[in-house]
Parts: sequence; structure tokens; C-alpha cells
Amino acid sequence: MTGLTVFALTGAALVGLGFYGLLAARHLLRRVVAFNLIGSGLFLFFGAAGARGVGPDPVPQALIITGIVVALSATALAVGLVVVHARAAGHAVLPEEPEEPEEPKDEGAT
Amino acid sequence: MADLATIALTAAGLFFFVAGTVGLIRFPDTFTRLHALTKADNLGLGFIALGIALQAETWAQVARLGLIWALALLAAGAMAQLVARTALEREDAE
Amino acid sequence: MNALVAVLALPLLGALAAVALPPRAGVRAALLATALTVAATIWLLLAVARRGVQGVILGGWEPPLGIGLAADGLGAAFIAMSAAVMGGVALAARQMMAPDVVGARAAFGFWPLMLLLWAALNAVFVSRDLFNLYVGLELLSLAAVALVAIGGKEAALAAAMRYMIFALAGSLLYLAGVVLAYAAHGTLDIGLLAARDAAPSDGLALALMTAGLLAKTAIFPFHVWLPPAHAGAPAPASALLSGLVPKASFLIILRLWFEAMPDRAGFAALMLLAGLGAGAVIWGSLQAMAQARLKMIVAYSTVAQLGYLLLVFPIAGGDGAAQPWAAGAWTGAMFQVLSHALAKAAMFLSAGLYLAAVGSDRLGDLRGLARTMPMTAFAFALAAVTLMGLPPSGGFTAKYLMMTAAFAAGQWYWALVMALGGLLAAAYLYRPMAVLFARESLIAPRPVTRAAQAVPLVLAGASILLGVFSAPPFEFMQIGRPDAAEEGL
Amino acid sequence: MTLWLTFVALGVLASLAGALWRVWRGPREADRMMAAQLVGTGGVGLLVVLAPLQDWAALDVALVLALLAALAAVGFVKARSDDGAGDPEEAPPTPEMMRPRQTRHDPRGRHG
Amino acid sequence: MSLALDLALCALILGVALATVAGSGLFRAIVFFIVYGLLVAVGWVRLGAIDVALAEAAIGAGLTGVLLLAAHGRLRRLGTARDASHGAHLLSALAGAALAAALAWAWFVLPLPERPGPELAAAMPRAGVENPVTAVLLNFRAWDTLLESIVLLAALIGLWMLTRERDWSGRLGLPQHSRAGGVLASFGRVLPPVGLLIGVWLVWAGADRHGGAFQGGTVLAAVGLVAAMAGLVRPPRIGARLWHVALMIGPAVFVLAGLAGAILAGEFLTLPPPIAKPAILTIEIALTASIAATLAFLVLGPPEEGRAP
Repeated sequence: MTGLTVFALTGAALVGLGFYGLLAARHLLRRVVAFNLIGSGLFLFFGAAGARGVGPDPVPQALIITGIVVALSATALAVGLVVVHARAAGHAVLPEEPEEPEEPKDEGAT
Repeated sequence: MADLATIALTAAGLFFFVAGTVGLIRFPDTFTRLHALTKADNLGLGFIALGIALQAETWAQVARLGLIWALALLAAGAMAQLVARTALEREDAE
Repeated sequence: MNALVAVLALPLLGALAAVALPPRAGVRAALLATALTVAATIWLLLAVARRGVQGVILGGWEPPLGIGLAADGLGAAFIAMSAAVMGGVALAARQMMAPDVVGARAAFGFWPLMLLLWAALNAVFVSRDLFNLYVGLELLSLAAVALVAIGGKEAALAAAMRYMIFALAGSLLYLAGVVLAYAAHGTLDIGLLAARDAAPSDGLALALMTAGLLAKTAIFPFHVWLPPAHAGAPAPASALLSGLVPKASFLIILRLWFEAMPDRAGFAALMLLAGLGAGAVIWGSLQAMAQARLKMIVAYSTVAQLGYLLLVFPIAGGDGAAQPWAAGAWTGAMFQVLSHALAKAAMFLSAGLYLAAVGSDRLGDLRGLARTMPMTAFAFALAAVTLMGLPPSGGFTAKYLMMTAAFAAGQWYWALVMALGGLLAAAYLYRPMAVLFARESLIAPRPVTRAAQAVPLVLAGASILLGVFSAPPFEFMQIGRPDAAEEGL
Repeated sequence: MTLWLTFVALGVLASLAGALWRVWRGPREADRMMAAQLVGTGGVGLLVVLAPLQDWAALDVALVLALLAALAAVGFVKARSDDGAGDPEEAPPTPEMMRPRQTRHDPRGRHG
Repeated sequence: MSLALDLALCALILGVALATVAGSGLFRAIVFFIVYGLLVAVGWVRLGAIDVALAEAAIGAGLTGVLLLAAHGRLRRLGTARDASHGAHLLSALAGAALAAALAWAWFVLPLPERPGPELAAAMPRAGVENPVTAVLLNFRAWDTLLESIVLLAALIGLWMLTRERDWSGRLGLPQHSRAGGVLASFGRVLPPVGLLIGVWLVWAGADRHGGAFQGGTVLAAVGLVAAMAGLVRPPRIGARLWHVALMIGPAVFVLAGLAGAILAGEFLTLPPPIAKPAILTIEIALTASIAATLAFLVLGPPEEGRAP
């Protein structure tokens, strides 16, 4: 067992844990957190895979940095959505079945 | 000689870290814990940084260590005040 | 300089200008960028038709180090599809998304988001790099979610939230597959991946990527987010979301199964994909029949119509790729993509015009509108012809090609699903048509200009013309295809 | 030296684990936040120890951590104020705040 | 001994992640997640990926934490911060376990592939920078990075679309205030100059050592946030032209440089080796400005009135 294996398996476990959280959690903020766990677990796995062989491969590192920034962008939008959704709906969970959007009254009113 | 000093200093640093943690776990309420914590971990980080500075290869590294400690001191001091005030204002046990 | 670069850079620059300039100038810049991108698309089509596949090695760095882009016939056809829909939507949005109609907020956000969506679509259509596709997909998803949320109402926000969760989960599953592919092969380039020896982890990588992309394409049973999201957005946004966005993730599935890892595609997996597609066709159609609002009917119809696309996998994928019928089935599915995009955009824009006219899209409130808005009703009817797969529409060409190939491949059951889907489409589209063409009308509609009504008509007409003149696009889409058809239609 | 520094790193990690117990237990939000601050300082310490072991560039990471550790705490203090944008030092002590509570001891011996 | 360190670190990371997902209480989950980001940053140092560690420390442990804490505060004021019980435990647990097991299996069967090593070695002298990670980000795979900077912008526009109509003309985020001369205000005065230096230095050093536009930009965003939260600077309104230009200047310079490369050197995003270094630095400076502004605005959130009526 090498250090890389430790990190790769940790990454795999984090992905599983995060996926469980994404599916099982009902509070939307928790789902956002779980999404971040999956992402960083995946990156750890990738980082460990890229560190195999002679000398670290810079390509995975660059991809991971891109991935971290993309994940932050998605997190920021998702968190904003959680808050405005909670403000409009009065709760921060999604109903099990998607409801039909209410009629957009007077969308075209001038 | 430098190695011996490093060992002694980092040992001291580790001691303060552990002491801070013990305080965090054992002390009975928020404010005593806060007190123990800020003192201990600032000292802990200080000693460790000092010990590592003796191993440094360039002055830039020493300067960076100093900056790290200064930042940690500043942040810990200010935050202890503010977090304590926040805790004072409300009872928020979940 | 190259037409391919132009169709990527122009919408990006337009979006940036729309952010930086004051509101009025921003809209003008966005419209200018739209016109220029449409022109660049025509330039690209001509270049591909004359000189074959148009490639770019970005920065001059060859893969595996750098990223390669290529517009083959398929990619260029998809780019043309987005240009057609985007052009129409931009014209419609000048009125529908004006500040005095939707408020300063939505009027500011729509244009940069539309252009970013366009740039992301074009980037995905031509990228040959799995990770670059991931970044492109994320840009697409964030812009799409934002376009749903632009509606601002509680239901639209809930729909955007649900969409976001599916999109995020889908991206991560896809990314997991990408990570495994790079870790096993040391390259992300689709062409290089196909040339490398198979690794034991490839099956898992392909499964993860496909699962993630299916969630993003809203394939049954991952479709629950789509109808409320597409129905909850403003009509021009719905047209983009329903007509174009799912096609990007579908195209990646196609590239994975037909180009990157064709030899890892087992028959059972191909059948499973088609089974999901058949489920989507039937379930989406049945749900569409149960809806009371026009936009919801049109949105559920998208679920059904996307299902057809997956039927192509067992007919033309795996070992079937070498068979004579494969090209017909494959091209048929592409006709389905193109004609659905045009027809669906026309339908949502028509629905938007009805909303503008009577303030509602409940079927009961739309009675007799064909008398006061004949052009719009005609556009809706033409689009419906395409979705039902009646001749001479593009939808007919699509289903004809796929059904004959299904019979040739001995997989008659998929042909049955297609026929059933056509009947169900006729059933769920009959209700809105009967209402629109009813003799009496209840509400006096607000006037809608002819110019606004012309846009959906042109789009719907294009979806019919795609069937009338189907030979040139058929041949065009064979350009750069690994197993191109020997003969034309 | 390497062995000793690894031992110190392990010791710091162990003390972090102790702090994590306080994050778990709370009971107040302030307790959790303070414990997280200690973990932050500990993480900085850990990176400082790793610097000679592995790569002196670890100091840059430590520097960024030390800088941004404060951001989370500021965020907490802000989010915890009445309107989400205030400062705990702004409001004069309210009668409710002055009310004695069990087992409370203000280390500074004053309330503001 | 070194393995013991990795094992202990990973055990802590896993424990913290477990506490994040499984523990009750939303606030607890968020604090654990902040700690998690910090430990993962240490993990990246152990893996020898300093650039990633910098990004994770700045983003994972820093900005994401503030974002979540602020959201928690907002939800609490809306009365919606109460944790909801988990649903569909068993199925979700099975799915998660299957995914983890599949990835773990994949680790042991992954072949060691031929990597773009020779190509990389041959290309580095022409890349314009010494740090291979920066070379990949800003030269070899510049298209990824360009799209990524656009993703940030798309997220911000999306976030702004969540503004209530009546708040649209207001300043970004909540109207921040603090006690003049108080601890928070003085802290907000002392920290920014130091942070500014560190941020600029990270961008500068990114070319040849470690760091880069994203790490530096994140630190600068954090500095701006501290100053804003301490009430020292007021966030702008949507529509403040100068700030809109700041948001798009990075991607715009990037696209235009790419087009210039296409015209001068043949392919989109080409940086001719003689001018590669100044070109990369120019792009990085513009990108840093855009990233810093975008990230700071993302964390501040859409304009909101202070107290809900």
C-alpha cells in the first residue's frame, strides 16, 4: 500500500459518500455540500492517478484547478437558487414530485 | 545544533497545540475555551514556525514564516473578540 | 482565420459586449453578434461542404498535449441548427424580452445568457476533447439554469433548482468517466482514445459518462426535471432549452459510443439505451396527453421526441456499425435532432405569442385563436406535422430512415415503438389543434404584430423543408463520418 | 530530523482530531466556529512542518490558509448578526444579553 | 512513517466528510465542510500538487465556506435553516457504496498509460513560462481556461437573475455595516494591504513557481470581501459600467489575444514563443482582475434589502 493508493481510495470513498448525500439529503444546502464532496473526491482520485509513474503529470493538476473553479461557479449559483427558492416557497426542500409551474399570468402584458 | 533547537522548539509548539486542544475539550463553557484556545494555538504555531525557521534555506522562507505567524495572530485575536461577542449576544445551542 | 473559430468567438464577444455596454447598446451588440454568427455559420457550412472536415489545433499544440476541434458534417449541421433557432429566437426576443415587457432584470440577463448558451453549444458540437466537453457542458448547464430562473416565479425557481441538481449530478458522473479515461489512457482526445488499446476500466468509464449525459439529456427515467423547467421559462428561453440544449449532451453520447469507444459497446448496453428511449417515447407522450397547458404539452413532447434518438444505438451501434443499414439509421436520428429543434422552437415561440395575446396558455383559453392569429396557428400546425412524422416533413424523413433500418436490422420492435410514438404524438397534439381551430373564441386577444408571428412560421416551415429537400443534408452529414453512407437517399 | 518532523506532524494531526470533537459536540455555533478556527491554525502549523519535509512551497499554501481562515470567521460573525450584515460590537448590550447565564465566565470580565 | 502520515490525514478527511454528510444540523455540516476543505488542501501538498493546494485552500477552505455560511444565515432569517431528515436511505447508500466500490476497483486495474510526457518536455521551452501547470492552463489547454473564465461570468449573470425586481437597482449583497473603530473595522483595514500583496505575488509567481491567476484572483476577491464586510468599501450596483468592464476584461483580452494569434501565427489561441511570456502575463493580469471581481460578487450575492419588510 502506497500513499497514492491511500489518497485514491479516500477519493473513491468521498465520491460514494457525497453521492449518498446528494441522493439522500433533502435540505437543498446539504445537497450543494454533497455535490462539493463528490467533486473534491473525484479530484483526489485524479490527482493520485496523475502522480503515478515518473514525476507528477501537470495535466491532471491543471484540469483539477479548472474543475475546482467550475465547481465553485456552480456552487455559487446553486446556493443563490436555494436562498431565493426558500424565500419564495417558505422551505428549502424540493417536493418529491415536480409541481406544474403556475400559470404565467400576463407574461406579455404591456 | 540548529537541529537540536528545532526539535526543542517544535516539541514546545506541539505541546501548546495539544494543550490548546485539551482545553478546548475539557473546559466547561464557550468563553474559557476561547481563552485557552487562542493563547495556546498562537504560541504553538509560533514555536513551530520558529523551529522550522532554523531549517530554512533562504531568508525569503524565514520572512514567509514570520508573515504566517503574524497573520495567524491577527486573525485569531480579532476573531476571538468577534466570535465571543456573537456568542454573548445569543444562545444558539442547536 | 477560420470559420470554425468565428462561430466560437463571435457569440462569446457578443456576450461580453452585452455585459459591458449600457442596456440599449448591449441589446444592439447582441443582435449584431447574432447576425454575424449566423453569417459565420453559413461560411462554415460552405467550407465543410467544399473542403470537408474543418479542423483547428488550438494554439498549434497537437493532442494529446493540446485540444483539437473539428467540424465534421454532423457538427456543422448541429451548428447550423443552433444558428437557425438562435436567429429566430433573437428576432422574437426583441419584443418578448423587451424591458417594458419583462422588466429590466430579465431584459438585461437574457441576451448575454443566450449568447453564452450559443457559444457553449457550438463549443460542444466541435470539441474533440473529453475534458473540454465537460467545461463546455458546464457553461451550457449554468446558462440554461439561469434562463429557467429568469422567469422569477416560485415554480420557475423550483424548476431551476431541480434542473440544477440533475445537471450537477450529471456533470459529476460524466467527469468521473473522463477522469478514468485519462487515468487509463493518458489522453482526452476522442480520436486518440479510439486508437489506444482497451483498458479494463473503460466499461466503467463509458457507463459513468453515459449515465451523466443521459441525466443531462433528460432521458427517461431522468426526465422529471425537464417539463417544469422548459414550461416555466419565458417562451424564447424555452425554445432554446427544448430545441437545442439536450442535443449537446446527446451528441457527446453519440461521439462516445460511435467514435471514442465503439468496440466497448456491448449489445446488451445498446439495447438498454434503446429500451430507455422507448420508455421515454411512450411515457412522455402519455404525460403530454394528460396536460392542460400548452407549454406543458410541448415540454412533455420533448421528453418523448428525445426518446427516438436512443433507438438508433442497437440499430447502428456496436457490430451494427459496419452493416449497410447503419448509415440510414444514424442519419435518420440526426434528421430527428434537426427537425425536432426547428419544430420545437416554433411551438414554444407560438405558445409565447398566445401567452402574449391572451395572457394564458391553458387550452380552454386558447379557443378559436386560429381565426385572429392564423399565421401562428399555421406555424403550430406545421410543427405538429413534423413531430407526428407525417410526410413531407423532416420528422417523416427521420422516422422513415430509422424504421426501414430497424426492419433491415431485424429489430422490428423499435419500428413499432416509432409508429406508436407517431400515433401518440397525433393524439396529444390533436387537443391543442382542435382548440386553436375551434369556431368560437372566448377572449378577445391583444394584437400581435405580423413580424412576430412570422418567426415561428419560418422555423416550422424550415422543419418541413428539411423533409422536402432531404438529399443535400443527408449527404452533408456523411462528411467526416467513419462509416459514411455509400449512396445518397 | 525527518522522523522527528513526521512525528510532530502526526502530533498536530492528533490535536486536530481533538478539535474536531469540539466541532461535533458544539453545543453552540460559536463553539463549533472557534474549534474550526483552531483546526485552521493547526492546518497552518501542519503545512509549516511539512515544508522542510516535502517542499518549501507548502509555506505559500500555509500563507493563503492563514489569510483566508479569517474570512470564514468574518462570514460567520456577519451571518450571525440580526440583519446578516452587521457587527456584533455595534449593538449596545441589551438586557437579554446582560442576563446571567449558568456556567458563563467572560474572560475579559466585561460585556462589551 | 510517511505512510502513517498519509493514513492519518486521509482518516481525518474521511471522518470529517462523514460528519458533514451524516451529522444532524445544517450549521454543523457547514463548519465540517470548511474544515474538510482545509484538510484536503493539506492532502494536495502531500500529493506534491502545490498549485492545486493553493486553489483548494483559497476556494475550498475559503470562499465556499463564506458562501455557505452566508446562505445559512439568510436561510435562518427566512426560517428555513432547519435541517430536513434524510430520505430514501437504503437505496442512496447502496448507490453511493456501489459508486465508491467501482472507483476503488478501477484504481487497482488502471494501467499506467503513456502520458503526454515527451510532448510536454518538447513543448515547455516554447511555452513562455517555467511552471508546467501554468503552461498547461494558459497555453496548451488555453481553450479550457478561457471557457472556465466564461463559466464564472455565466454563474454571476445567473445569480443576478435571482434578484427581486424591486431590489434590482440596489447595491450587491446586503448593506454591510460595522462599528466605526471596532475590531471588525480595524481588521478590515489591516488585512487588505497584506492580502493584496499576497494575491499579486501569487499571480506573478505563478508563471515560474506556484500560483496563477485563479489562486491570486481568489485571494484578491477574499480581500475585497473582507473590506466590504467590514463596511469599509461599498459594493457597486448592477449597472456600474466600470465594474461590468472589470467582469469581462479577462475573457475579452483572452479571446482577442487568441484571435490575434490566429491572424499572426495561424491558429486560434497561438502564442508565438518570443512573445509568449508577456502575452501570458497580460492575459493573466486581465484574468485576475475579472476573476477577483466575479468571485467577490458571487459571494456577495444579488442585491438585497437589509431587513425584509
